[in-house]
Amino acid sequence: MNAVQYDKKLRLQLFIILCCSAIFVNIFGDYFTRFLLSEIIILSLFAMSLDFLAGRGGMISLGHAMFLGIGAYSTAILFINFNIDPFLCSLLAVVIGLIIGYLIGFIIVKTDGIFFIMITLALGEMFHSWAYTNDFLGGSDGISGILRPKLLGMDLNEPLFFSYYLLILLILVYAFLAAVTDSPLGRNLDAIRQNSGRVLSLGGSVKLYKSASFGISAAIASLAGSLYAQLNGFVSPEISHWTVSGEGLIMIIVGGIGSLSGAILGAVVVHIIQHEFSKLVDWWMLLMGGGFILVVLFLKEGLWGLILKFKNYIIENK
Amino acid sequence: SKAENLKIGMLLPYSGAVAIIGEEITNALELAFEEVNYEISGRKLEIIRADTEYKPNIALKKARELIFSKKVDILAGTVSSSVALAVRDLVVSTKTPFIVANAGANQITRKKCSKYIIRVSFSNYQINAPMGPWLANYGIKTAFLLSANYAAGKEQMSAFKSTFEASGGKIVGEEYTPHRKTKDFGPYLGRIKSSGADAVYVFYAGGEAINFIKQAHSFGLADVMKITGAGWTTSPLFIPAQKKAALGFIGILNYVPSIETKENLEFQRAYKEKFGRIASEFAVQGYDTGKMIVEALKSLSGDTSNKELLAEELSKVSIIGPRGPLTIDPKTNNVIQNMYIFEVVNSANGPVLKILDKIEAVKDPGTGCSL
Amino acid sequence: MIISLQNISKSFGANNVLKNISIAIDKKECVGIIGPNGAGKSTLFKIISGSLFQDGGSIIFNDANIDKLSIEKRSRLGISQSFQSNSLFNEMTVKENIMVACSQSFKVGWELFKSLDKRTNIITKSYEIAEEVGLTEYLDFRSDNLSYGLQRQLEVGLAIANNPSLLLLDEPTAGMSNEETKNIVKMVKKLSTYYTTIIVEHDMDVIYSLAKKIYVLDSGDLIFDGTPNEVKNSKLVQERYIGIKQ
Amino acid sequence: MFITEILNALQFSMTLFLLSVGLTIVFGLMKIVNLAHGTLYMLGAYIGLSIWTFSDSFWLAFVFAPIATAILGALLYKVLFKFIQRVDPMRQVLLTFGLIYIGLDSVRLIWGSMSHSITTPELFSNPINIFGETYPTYRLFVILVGITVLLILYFVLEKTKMGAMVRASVDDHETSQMLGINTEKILFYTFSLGCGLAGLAGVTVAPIVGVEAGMDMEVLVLTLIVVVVGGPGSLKGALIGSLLIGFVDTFGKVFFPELALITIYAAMALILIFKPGGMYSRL
Amino acid sequence: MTTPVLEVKDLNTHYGKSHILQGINLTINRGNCLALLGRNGAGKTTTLRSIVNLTKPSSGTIKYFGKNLLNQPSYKIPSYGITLVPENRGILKTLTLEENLKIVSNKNDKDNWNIEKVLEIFPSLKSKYYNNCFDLSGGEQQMLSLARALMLNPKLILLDEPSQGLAPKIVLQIEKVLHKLLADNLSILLVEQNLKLAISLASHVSVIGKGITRWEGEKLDFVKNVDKHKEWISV
Ligand SMILES: Nc1ncnc2c1ncn2[C@@H]1O[C@H](COP(=O)(O)OP(=O)(O)OP(=O)(O)O)[C@@H](O)[C@H]1O
Ligand SMILES: Nc1ncnc2c1ncn2[C@@H]1O[C@H](COP(=O)(O)OP(=O)(O)OP(=O)(O)O)[C@@H](O)[C@H]1O
Ligand SMILES: [Mg+2]
Ligand SMILES: [Mg+2]
Repeated sequence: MNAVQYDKKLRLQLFIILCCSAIFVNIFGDYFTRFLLSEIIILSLFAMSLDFLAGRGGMISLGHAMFLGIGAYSTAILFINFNIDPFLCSLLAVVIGLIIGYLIGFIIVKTDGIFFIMITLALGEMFHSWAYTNDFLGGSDGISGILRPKLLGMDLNEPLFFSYYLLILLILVYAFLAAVTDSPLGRNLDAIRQNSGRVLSLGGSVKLYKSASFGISAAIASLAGSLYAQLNGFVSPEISHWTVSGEGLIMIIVGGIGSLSGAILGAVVVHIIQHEFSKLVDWWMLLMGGGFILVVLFLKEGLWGLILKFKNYIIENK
Repeated sequence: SKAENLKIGMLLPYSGAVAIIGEEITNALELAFEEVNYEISGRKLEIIRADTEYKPNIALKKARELIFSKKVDILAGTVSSSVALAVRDLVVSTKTPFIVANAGANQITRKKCSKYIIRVSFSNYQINAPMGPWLANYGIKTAFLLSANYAAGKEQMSAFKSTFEASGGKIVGEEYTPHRKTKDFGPYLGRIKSSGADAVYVFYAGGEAINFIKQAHSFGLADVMKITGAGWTTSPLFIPAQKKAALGFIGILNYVPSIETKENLEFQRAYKEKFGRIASEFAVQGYDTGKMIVEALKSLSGDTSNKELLAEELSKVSIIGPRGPLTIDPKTNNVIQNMYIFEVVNSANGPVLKILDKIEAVKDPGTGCSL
Repeated sequence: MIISLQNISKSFGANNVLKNISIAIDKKECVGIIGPNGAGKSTLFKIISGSLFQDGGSIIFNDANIDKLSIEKRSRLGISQSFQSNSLFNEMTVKENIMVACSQSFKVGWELFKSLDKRTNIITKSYEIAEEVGLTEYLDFRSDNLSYGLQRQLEVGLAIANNPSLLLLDEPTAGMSNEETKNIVKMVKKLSTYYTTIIVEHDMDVIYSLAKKIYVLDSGDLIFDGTPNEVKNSKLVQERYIGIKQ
Repeated sequence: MFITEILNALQFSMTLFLLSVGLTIVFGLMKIVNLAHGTLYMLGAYIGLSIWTFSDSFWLAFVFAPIATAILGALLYKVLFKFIQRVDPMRQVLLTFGLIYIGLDSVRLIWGSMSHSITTPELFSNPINIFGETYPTYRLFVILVGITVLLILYFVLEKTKMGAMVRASVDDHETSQMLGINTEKILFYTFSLGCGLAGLAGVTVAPIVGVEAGMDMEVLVLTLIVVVVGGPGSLKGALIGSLLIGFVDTFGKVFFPELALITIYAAMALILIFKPGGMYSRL
Repeated sequence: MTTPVLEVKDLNTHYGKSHILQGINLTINRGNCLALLGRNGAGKTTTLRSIVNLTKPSSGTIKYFGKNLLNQPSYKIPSYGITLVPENRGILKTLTLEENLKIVSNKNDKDNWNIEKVLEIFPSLKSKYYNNCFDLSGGEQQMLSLARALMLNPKLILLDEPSQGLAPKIVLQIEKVLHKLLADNLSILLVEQNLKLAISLASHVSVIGKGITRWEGEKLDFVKNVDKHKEWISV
């Protein structure tokens, strides 16, 4: 699987544009737009975690929604059953995601390609089934009554504040992932994706690098899950269904795998289009499907590729 | 000045595998609105459809949009219980009257009840509980329970189990199959057959209902025991596909198409004329939802400015619908309605549901609810 | 003595590829291994580097038994190899290829934050290596756009980027034009003053000018060893490997 | 009861085999990640349904539905898959995901959202008595279809040059062309065959499991599991994988019904942890 | 004068935007071997690939017995009697050695090459006959690749570095086989870094540098003035 070439500057530029438009929407939007914005930011976090995993490490996870679920359920349980402060819940969710992700990663990273896809799918589905039938986790009905944190005297149950809070988290995660992407670990992941045998023979611990990045990615997904639970006030097993992972993958492919900002753009575009199409007609899936096919046929590197082309065009005509 | 439209937000699955139920409910609701030409006291009735995709998180988003952006006056719908529970806190905190048109989770009108939530469909307990004593009386001494492994399935089974055991029956085994993932009941049918029970009591819907009935037939299950259960298993939506395999099934439900009241005959005629098929129990729930909305709005002369009043008015409505007289239980806001016990029998037009018994004015006990 | 192979044997099914091979190599020696195709030379390399495990015998590296060590552990001890068929990072430029390789020997491969492009020590080292293998002009070419010969040069470059104490070169000059072959020979000559090198080659001129000692393998047997001159004059080697021109 | 369960497991295995063999050819041999395989299965069932409704003959449906899906596959190949042959698998995933979406809605638009079923053909309408247990004859027929397909494919792929030529075309299309193989044509026919097999599976099991929108996704996952467990591209792998998953699932449901949801996933995860390339990988 | 087997004029090829071949000219006559020499990256492989249209040339003419080859689909080219033995050897690794040979469709004439005959000249392939090909040693791969090409009974073989990675003894053997083929009136376009081998086989030499034909002529001329070509090949 090819990741797009990195163009650090463009990546940052795009990210800044996206953040600015988010602030704009937040200021001028109504209650629902703010909610939608929050949801999109959370999805962007999830998409970035997948993008890092697939784009850098070449690990395509079709069970990554499991970590959304882990984050969301641990937040719910810590809050409802143990009465822990919501902000702390999110932090703990990240730690739990990191640890579980690393451990799982350690076992499964020796598989590759489709086998990796399938083993993640299997784990994800097992988690989903477990949540679906487990009474402690609320079974198919899930758990409700989850509240958002109060930070620095601000009640994040107010949508305006919550979306700013999410935006700050998005910036932090972006900065973190961008740094990791360019770091030796990031480059080694690139190298592993292209030729893992050679990295081994150069003395790189392929297994360690891969499971570490799986853990990192899981932690971010888990954060997204925790935030999603707080956004909605409830969590249900659907959050960890494999189709959610599938939609995440769609977002990053549409955006352009491996470009981070592209993943966010993909999340924004896919989510908004899906939302709008589904209001328009009952057969919106048909439209979406057609859209995906067009992207594959005409946008080789997704929207990111399009932007790259646009940039080159501008440079050439200068 | 021109009066604003009365907006009814429909929170239903319109895409994917369960879209048929969303369709049925909406169709019939439109029928009810057509009877008043979409107009109440000079205000137009407007239906805004929102596709939940059968997913709680999507539904919650759509509900937010309906409430905050579309500013609907009343929210109606939800097929799935988890969807209803997901939007529960939202409608209560925004004081939006919410008419539950299908979702049957008991808690909606028990622990999680609210004066803004009015259920015109049923509670899972309400449907299945009367079947316990009835079957015991019918001569069934032992039963095997089978349903899909999710909250609704388990609630229905436990409702039946509690009353059946209280009437002296015995459950000899129970099995919960992966929800919406079971295509082949072969592995279960073998066990059920060899359990020696007098009857199997099942609840399935959709493709699972069709497959279960057909496969039970092909394995000759009816030769050794009675096949009984919650009536959706042989809903008019599925009978055309189940065909003869459904014959002999004894079920219980809040509605069967063969009820011979003038309300029902008229309703079935109108539905068939417009949509070309027999209306299912889902359609009836949609129709009654529409009727209740119309009645409540009429008595308020179309004034929806006070949501609390609107919710109160909705819970006071009592109508005679296709399934018989309906009133809302003031203790729980759950509907009080008749239950019909039927058997699938053959007729010139293929299998039909023949009513064996009618149990009147069934309520949900509503434990734990305080409005 | 840096490495000693003791009674190494290996078979794939019924095919005995290596039969009781024992070789000991001194520090900073340059050793050649030759032999007909399929003799087991690459297999021997794979066993030394750890990508295959022997069926019998043991390997002593720097006085320690490394039989059980994985490929990456051996690499970290200083055993580095270039492969017979190119094994590069295809989507990366020449420079990035070498930098990733260097990041291992600098032991920063797992570091999370500071960008690799900002580590001057690694960059300097990469330029040195590029120069050694004659790829300075091609630093910004994607490695899959290089011609085969240039890719061979990079292949060797990756092997030496790992800062090895034992360098295994599997046919480093195959497919290279005379000019590039000369460069590689020059380079290996220089390298072998500070590394121990084992070379497998079919180009006898290369072997003769580099190796102090040559081992000859044939169908898994060590049939001969000696200095280049002894090899040149050996009837056996002539017959089994070099062939006689009519 | 035991015999019934074994027959059930065998029947389920053969259904899985019918489904996965088409996918394993397309995926293992052609390296196309065709997630729309389940959609073709669903279309096979729906087209079968229509033929059966109009002609009242199951056998017409049984013959023509696979042909129709094969033709559909051929069209898809010409307009879409041809262009994504050698691209990055993720883009193939996206494209085929698009097809899944389109398939789902098209089916709803054409056939409505009701669940349907095909009545078992007259010939097999009565159960048969095997060692004192009644067993539906149609299920025996499904087993028979599976075995027949297995034998035919075994002959075509392993005993003739065809199989090797397909693998060669995928392995290195340039070299294959230099050996005079028209790789484009070979891949075209292979793909159509794979799609036809999906359709065959759909129409064959329709009398048992019914016809409804959404049936594609359920089998897709199952099929992928079989292919991966068996090892992509291998006929033997598809067979062993189907038997394994079929038996594990059936007996899992009998002995550990509470775990029914996860038995096959757990089985797959375990197999992949110990055999990261599946049981009989070609690769 | 007889028509040449292959005549290439002013061949130009691009990889994306980079102009790799900028004017290649070559002629091969029946039963002759033309050695194509040049440095790494000069464009030799690209020339061979352009002739069989694996890389699409952007302009120029390619005539095979006077017949235009430009824009012919690659898979048809072997049926005209041309085949390419690529530098990476093109072993089909998921196939067994037997399958690698058997997928070549050949007419089973007595005089033609068939499996028995190729195994005779490459006996070391016999012991690997039923093996999968990914673990063949380098030399074995090269022999298989050549054997497979012969099975097509070509009139013209394009050989990309056939001696690469082969033991000297095998190289001698291959040299012998190629000489015999030449004697049987087969024509060869040979790209080779092993100058000795190239000169032993070739009757003509063509030197390319940076994608342009720099010199073309008889072998003897080339050998006499080797120093003249220093800029484009090293000796
Ligand atoms: N993984 C394997 N499985 C089975 N046989 C193998 C494997 N690897 C190598 N062989 C066989 O072992 C023998 C030795 O192979 P090896 O690659 O070591 O030869 P070599 O001496 O390097 O030859 P060359 O000079 O041609 O590269 C060959 O016959 C080869 O087919
Ligand atoms: N796919 C490609 N994309 C871009 N450039 C390429 C590609 N393949 C080859 N090149 C470039 O084309 C030029 C000629 O390559 P070619 O492989 O024809 O050289 P060659 O003469 O065969 O060299 P060698 O002797 O090393 O095999 C080289 O500079 C190479 O970098
Ligand atoms: Mg070798
Ligand atoms: Mg070349």
